[in-house]
Amino acid sequence: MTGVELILLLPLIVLSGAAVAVMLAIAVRRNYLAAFLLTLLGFVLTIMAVALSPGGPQRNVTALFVFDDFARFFIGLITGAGLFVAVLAFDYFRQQRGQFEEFFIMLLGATFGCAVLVASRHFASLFLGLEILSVSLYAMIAYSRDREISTEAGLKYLILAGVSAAFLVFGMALVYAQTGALEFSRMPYITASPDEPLDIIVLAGFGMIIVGIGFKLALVPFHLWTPDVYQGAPAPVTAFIATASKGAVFALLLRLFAQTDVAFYPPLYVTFVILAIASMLFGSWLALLQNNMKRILAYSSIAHLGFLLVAFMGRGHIQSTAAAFYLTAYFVTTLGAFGIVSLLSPGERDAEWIEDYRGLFWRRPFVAVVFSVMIFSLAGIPLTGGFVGKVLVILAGEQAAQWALVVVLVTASAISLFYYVRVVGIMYMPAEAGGADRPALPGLSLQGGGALACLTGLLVLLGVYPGPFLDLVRDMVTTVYAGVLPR
Amino acid sequence: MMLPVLILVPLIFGVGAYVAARVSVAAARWIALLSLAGNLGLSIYIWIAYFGPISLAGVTGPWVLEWDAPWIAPLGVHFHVGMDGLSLLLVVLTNLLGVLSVAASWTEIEERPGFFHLNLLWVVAGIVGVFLSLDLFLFYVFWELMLVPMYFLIAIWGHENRVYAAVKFFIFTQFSGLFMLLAIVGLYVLYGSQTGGTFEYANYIGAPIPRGIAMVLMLGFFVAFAVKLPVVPLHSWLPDAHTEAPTAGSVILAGLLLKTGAYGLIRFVVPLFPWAVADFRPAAMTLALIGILYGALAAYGQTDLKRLIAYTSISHMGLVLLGIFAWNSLALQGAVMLVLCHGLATGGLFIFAGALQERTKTRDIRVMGGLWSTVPRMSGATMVLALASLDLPGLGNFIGGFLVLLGTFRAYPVYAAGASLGLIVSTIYSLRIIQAVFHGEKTVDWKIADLHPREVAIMAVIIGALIWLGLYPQPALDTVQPSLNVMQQTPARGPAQTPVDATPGAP
Amino acid sequence: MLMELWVVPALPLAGFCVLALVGKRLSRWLVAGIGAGSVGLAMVGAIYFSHDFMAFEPTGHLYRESLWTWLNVGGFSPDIGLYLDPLSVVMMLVVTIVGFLIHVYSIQYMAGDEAYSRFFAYMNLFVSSMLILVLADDLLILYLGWEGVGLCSYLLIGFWYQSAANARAAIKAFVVTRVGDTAMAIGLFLLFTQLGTLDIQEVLVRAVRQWPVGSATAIAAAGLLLAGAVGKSAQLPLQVWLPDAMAGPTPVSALIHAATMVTAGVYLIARMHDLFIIAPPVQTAVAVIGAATLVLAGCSAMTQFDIKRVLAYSTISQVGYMFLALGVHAWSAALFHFMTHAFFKSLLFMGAGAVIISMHHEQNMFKMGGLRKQLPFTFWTFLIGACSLASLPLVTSGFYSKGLILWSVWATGHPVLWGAALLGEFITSVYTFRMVFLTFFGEPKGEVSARPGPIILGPLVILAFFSTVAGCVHIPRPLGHFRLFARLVEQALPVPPMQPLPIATEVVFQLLMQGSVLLGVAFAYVLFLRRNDLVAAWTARPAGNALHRFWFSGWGFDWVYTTLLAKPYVWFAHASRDDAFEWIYRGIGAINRGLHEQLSRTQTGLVRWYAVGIVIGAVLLLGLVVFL
Amino acid sequence: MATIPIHYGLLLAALLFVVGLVGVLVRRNILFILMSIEIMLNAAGLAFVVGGARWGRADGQVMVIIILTVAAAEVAVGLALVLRFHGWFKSLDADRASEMRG
Repeated sequence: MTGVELILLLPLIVLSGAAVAVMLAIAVRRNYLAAFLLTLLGFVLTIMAVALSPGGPQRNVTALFVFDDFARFFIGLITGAGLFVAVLAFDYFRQQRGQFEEFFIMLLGATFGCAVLVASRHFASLFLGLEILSVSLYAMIAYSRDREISTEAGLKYLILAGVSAAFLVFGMALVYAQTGALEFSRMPYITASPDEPLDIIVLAGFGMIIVGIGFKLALVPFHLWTPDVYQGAPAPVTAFIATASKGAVFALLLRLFAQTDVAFYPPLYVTFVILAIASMLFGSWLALLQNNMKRILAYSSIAHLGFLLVAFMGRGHIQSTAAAFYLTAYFVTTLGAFGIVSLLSPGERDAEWIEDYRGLFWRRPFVAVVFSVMIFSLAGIPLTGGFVGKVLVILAGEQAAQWALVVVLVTASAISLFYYVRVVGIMYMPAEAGGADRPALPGLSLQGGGALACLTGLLVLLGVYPGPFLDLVRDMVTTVYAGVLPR
Repeated sequence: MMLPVLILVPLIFGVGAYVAARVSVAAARWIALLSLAGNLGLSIYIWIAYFGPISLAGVTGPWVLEWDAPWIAPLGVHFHVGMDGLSLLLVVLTNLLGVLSVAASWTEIEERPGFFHLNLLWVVAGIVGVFLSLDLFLFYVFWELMLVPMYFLIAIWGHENRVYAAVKFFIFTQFSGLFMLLAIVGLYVLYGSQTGGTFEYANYIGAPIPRGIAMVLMLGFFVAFAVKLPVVPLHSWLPDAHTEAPTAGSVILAGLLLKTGAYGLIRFVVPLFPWAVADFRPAAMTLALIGILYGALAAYGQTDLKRLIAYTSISHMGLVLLGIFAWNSLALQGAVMLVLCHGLATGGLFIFAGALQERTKTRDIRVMGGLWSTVPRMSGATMVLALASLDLPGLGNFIGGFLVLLGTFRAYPVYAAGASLGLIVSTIYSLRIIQAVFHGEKTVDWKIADLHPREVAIMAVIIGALIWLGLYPQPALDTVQPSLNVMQQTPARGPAQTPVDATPGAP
Repeated sequence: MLMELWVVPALPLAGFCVLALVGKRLSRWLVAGIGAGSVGLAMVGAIYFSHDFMAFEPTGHLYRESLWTWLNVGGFSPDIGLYLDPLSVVMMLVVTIVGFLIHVYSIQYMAGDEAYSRFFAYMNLFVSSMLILVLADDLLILYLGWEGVGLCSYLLIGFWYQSAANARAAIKAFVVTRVGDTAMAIGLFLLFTQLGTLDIQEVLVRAVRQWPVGSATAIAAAGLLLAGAVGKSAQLPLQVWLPDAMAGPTPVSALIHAATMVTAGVYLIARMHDLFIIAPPVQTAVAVIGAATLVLAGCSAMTQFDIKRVLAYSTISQVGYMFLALGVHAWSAALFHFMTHAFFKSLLFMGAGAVIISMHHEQNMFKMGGLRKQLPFTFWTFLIGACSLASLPLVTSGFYSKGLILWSVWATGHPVLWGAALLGEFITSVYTFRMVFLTFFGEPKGEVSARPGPIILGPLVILAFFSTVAGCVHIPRPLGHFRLFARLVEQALPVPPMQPLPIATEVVFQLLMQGSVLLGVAFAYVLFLRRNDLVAAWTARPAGNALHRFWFSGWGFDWVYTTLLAKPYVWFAHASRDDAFEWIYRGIGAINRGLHEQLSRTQTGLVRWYAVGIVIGAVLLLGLVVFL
Repeated sequence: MATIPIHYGLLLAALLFVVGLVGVLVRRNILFILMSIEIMLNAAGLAFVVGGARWGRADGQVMVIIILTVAAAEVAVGLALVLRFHGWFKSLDADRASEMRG
């Protein structure tokens, strides 16, 4: 291993090192604040490592990893998400009784798994990263010991993730058995020409890989776990699942199908189209009259992943840029939304029912405005990042001549408007007289408010002046195509 | 630099009003009023300076004022605003109605006045932005942006069924707007590379778009504008929204928001897709006819005063649609005049309805009647407004309606003759307003106050403007004419275009 | 000198503005002064300008005055301008003189009304609009005045708005005339589209140049204008609004619904005569409509109880005469009758008004009677008006004007129409003297509460004078052949194409007409003064009763319109109250809600079911991948 | 070894996978569900072995070891969760856990 490779690996090293450091610190002395601060430090150092690492296209480290700009971008994004989740979790668990220092180890571990996923160029590292992420998540989801639903959610996720991992790994095995390739880059030219049909076992293998990935991304019909897990998990963990976990898997999907041509063989292509359409529509319909905020956000995340798939439906700079930008906006938005749910949660339960938010604007204007901005971004209203993201996705879809998909996208957006507007509306209603029996929602801490303000600022910046960031995204993300011969 | 100021002033002072309301409610109202009045002054100054006898404008192009700055460079989006006669008049109207609606809600809005004025001013800003945008992307941004504060205006300060109405309004307009977004992006994707990869509106005029694609893209735009206008099967949101909105909301909705639809059709749909418009014309004109008659019919059947007025808007906007699709200078000028005057007259009617509701706490005309002697000033003012809406000569609406019909008749006599029935049905519903509220026997012995001086001033401004536009509309017509000329010439520029204006003229 | 003609319509308009804005704060005398004074000044102006016009004889017998360009768009540039020729001189004079007298009359007649200033405001606005109508240089301005008078008619019919019936009558008047107005508007579109202008003189010149006689376009254009005229002048089939319009105060009926506004249609046709000449079928239609209307309305007039409704039907009938005259190209005869009719009909209305206020606002003639003694002044003036209406020979103006019409009809070769007109003469004198006998003769049935004061009687006397002598401006050949009026009018209107018939024939026809008139008077005398039982017996029979009811209800037009148009419209309107299109969107909403509920059911919460979901998805996906 | 066609091996692996899958679906006891998942993972391992044998490379076998390791980690966490589950529900019936739905 050369020095350059070591530097390239630095983000992973720092992340895992931080996990170990937190563990050791806890072993020495239990201190919630210290564990939190160490975690923060770990995340910040990781981000610095990402920023400082040389980057560029095709920075392979061993057969397993590649630290090109694409990976750097997504590691940075995911680490950022981890950082915000840490801040949220710090406030969230402070409200509860018990010892929560170990949570941060899990968080760092899960983030590490995500980073591995994003940087992997090999089935082995893919699987490892995925499992590191999953195992950490099992524990994180079930972390609120005194809540029944937390355990229930953890167990559901455990079983279903296990099944899906089995699908994934079996699919890999099929592909391997037929092609002998475990590295993505060795798979592009499985057939001599695109007209020639692909070997059926390879196709089946990729099909099963899609099942595994589809589960993680909560695409319809692999989405059934989403609302239950979102609801049962502690709010910061939900935020992490919705963002970092999905983002990492999506990045992996992008890389896998950027390096291989497989996705554009008609059968798989059609599959993706169907998955996208089903996810967009079903997600929106499921959320329509839902009263639980976390479940609404769960269903809406299903729809949003469907939107993302629209951008995925072409292979070009516009598509990958659109996807990355959309994902970024979605990260910021989702973190903000779950952040509010998390920060407003009193110790004994989560602030998850929309009735909790009735009249919020008149009591807590700042929080309500932040939440409104987040919801508007989810709904794709201008001057938020979500809007620019949606425009880019439509652009990408139309560029790929996916007219049916964009029309479905628009329709699903319209359906989803109903529940977004409902949530916003509730916040601006006058608080009802009988609302006194609900426990008061806790106030914001400095760091919590700061995090929210920061996210809002980011979101508005992405919406109002997205140009520079767009350039950055395009330059970084398109490195994923480096080394792939155009076909 | 004046154009961004026109947009920024309400935005900034909206926040100002919100902050000020924490200290003093009156301060918030005055800030809102004065900022909009300032804006109005600025726009009138522009009018006089650039369209008056001694014009500051150079001879180049239709845009007397322009401001351009790159915005989202990677996509070629510019913050490009420009003003010609058409947008100028609409901006003047916007600011005028803005001032009037602030004044009209002076005593109506007691709750949360700060946030109210914030929303009100932001709607105005959004609408001004819509009228000024020359970049399709920017246009869409403003288009969507004005909906959000409007949603709040309805949902927070509306009447009984406000949440339903607000959500309906929001979904209808957003959904249709998304189709426009598809069309805008479609234009960009398909023809952007040939025009330098921008969203610049002017660049797409005369683009060689094949017929089929042009029709699809045109329909994308049309749907968005048709919902706003509204065209009949898509009008369902309007009665609810108008009825439930607070007075200022209704005024802005009827007076301005609907006009953005008309503006969009004039500015974008026809110049961008002349061919497709020609193909679509029979359908659009039929829809217009249905709208004129159905709106009037449904208006007559209402018992809720604001709902009644709302349906009259549908009828009038059908006439506007007819005029736009007839696309000759007479009909277009008529449509613009109608847009202006309908904004004033219907805005005035909603102010009246709001004032009445504030006093009687009801909008049900079945319990009204015989109010003339109780509120003579209100009655007289409403009478004039009702007469305006039945196209009485001497008031501005007549000029608009007459020109639309005249222009349409030149090219499509059958449609014009059908639309002329609108003159009869509009009489029926307009007189019903008067009869039900002011005439007849008193069903309930209302003891209510007549218009206050503030309200009298509002009505005086509206009526004065209507009479002015009715008797000497030439300044307005002259202001619009150059931009209409430009738009009517544009089809000739494109290589694959055929002229749209197939006016037979005299045989 | 002829200039600043605009002052004439502007004066009443100024009066309106003052009264409308500050009228409530002014004293009653000031209101009356402004209201009547502004019209009086307009009258002075009108007389002055007319004198000038006749004295200076401007070139081409016309004077134009352009104030400003109303609008100028795409070749459409109507001027706001005034046009004075003998035709409009006559109209202007009649409007201002009669208008002024009625205003004076109203000072006392309306004295007790709380909305005194509103009344005068509306009346002033009316006079102004009417003057704009008759002085208009351009069809668009004419349309402005046209709609303006319609508006004032609406406002004044519904003046006593507290009664829902009055308000309904007002709406009916407005809507029915608007139907005609709409046709007229379409006519204007057609004219402009084909001829490229709406300037009246230019339209006529170009029409004659462009269109051959009988061309379809000309017929269409003239027909559409005719529809407008029919609506405004309450001719068949749009006459239904006028009887109900009597809900307004009596001076209003006198001014608007007798003397001036209802003759706007006559004016329009006369003004556009060149257009009608090149559309012979329309011209015939005008005559036929006139003849039919005069007979039908006359029959209805014979059956009414309400004195004002008798006069209303009579107005319809008399305007029918004018239409008949127009239809046979007897332009000056129509205009002549318009003038005399304005005098005697407003006299009759004002007399009836005097009776009505004397009788506690009683309008039913059967509850009056014997008023000859109690209200002598009123009686005599009313009688003069009635004689003129019935055109009793020699001393009444109606004799001359209607005689001219009948003679013109015959002389232009329309014997059938002439027969109808003659029948109309008979009917006219029957209902006129029925009214006189029932009201002023016989036994007194009610008591007289108040006697009309001098301000009411003054205008009556003046109008009685005019009703008597106005006929002298045109005296037929057998009696001296004095053609002052016709000579004046023929400067603007063509001479009717009369056959040169010997004077003896004219004498014979005059006698025939007089015979029918006198027969009618006798008939009325017998039936309504001597043998009341005959009428009662006749109407008691089924056939008689049916006919009576049929005539009484105005030949069932109201019933037809109500059943075929008004009721379905109202029904549809009420059906549309909850917008039918709403159901589409409710349906869409319900579909989405249903989908939400069905899909929510798949979220069972059972982990094994979720695994089944994954498996099903996987199977479908693999099936797709493998078999596609 | 090479005499056994590769498809037989894959078929066997697939059968094993389906057995595990059916186990997940039909068993209600959480322990058995976890075991069935192990079977599915091992089926994948078998397929890797078959593939490795076909291409004569070691990376297939390496994958098996990774799978085994990961499965062990997963089971460790899984069993801890099962304990907690039992603590709440006093049962190992997976169907008891249906607090959240809709």
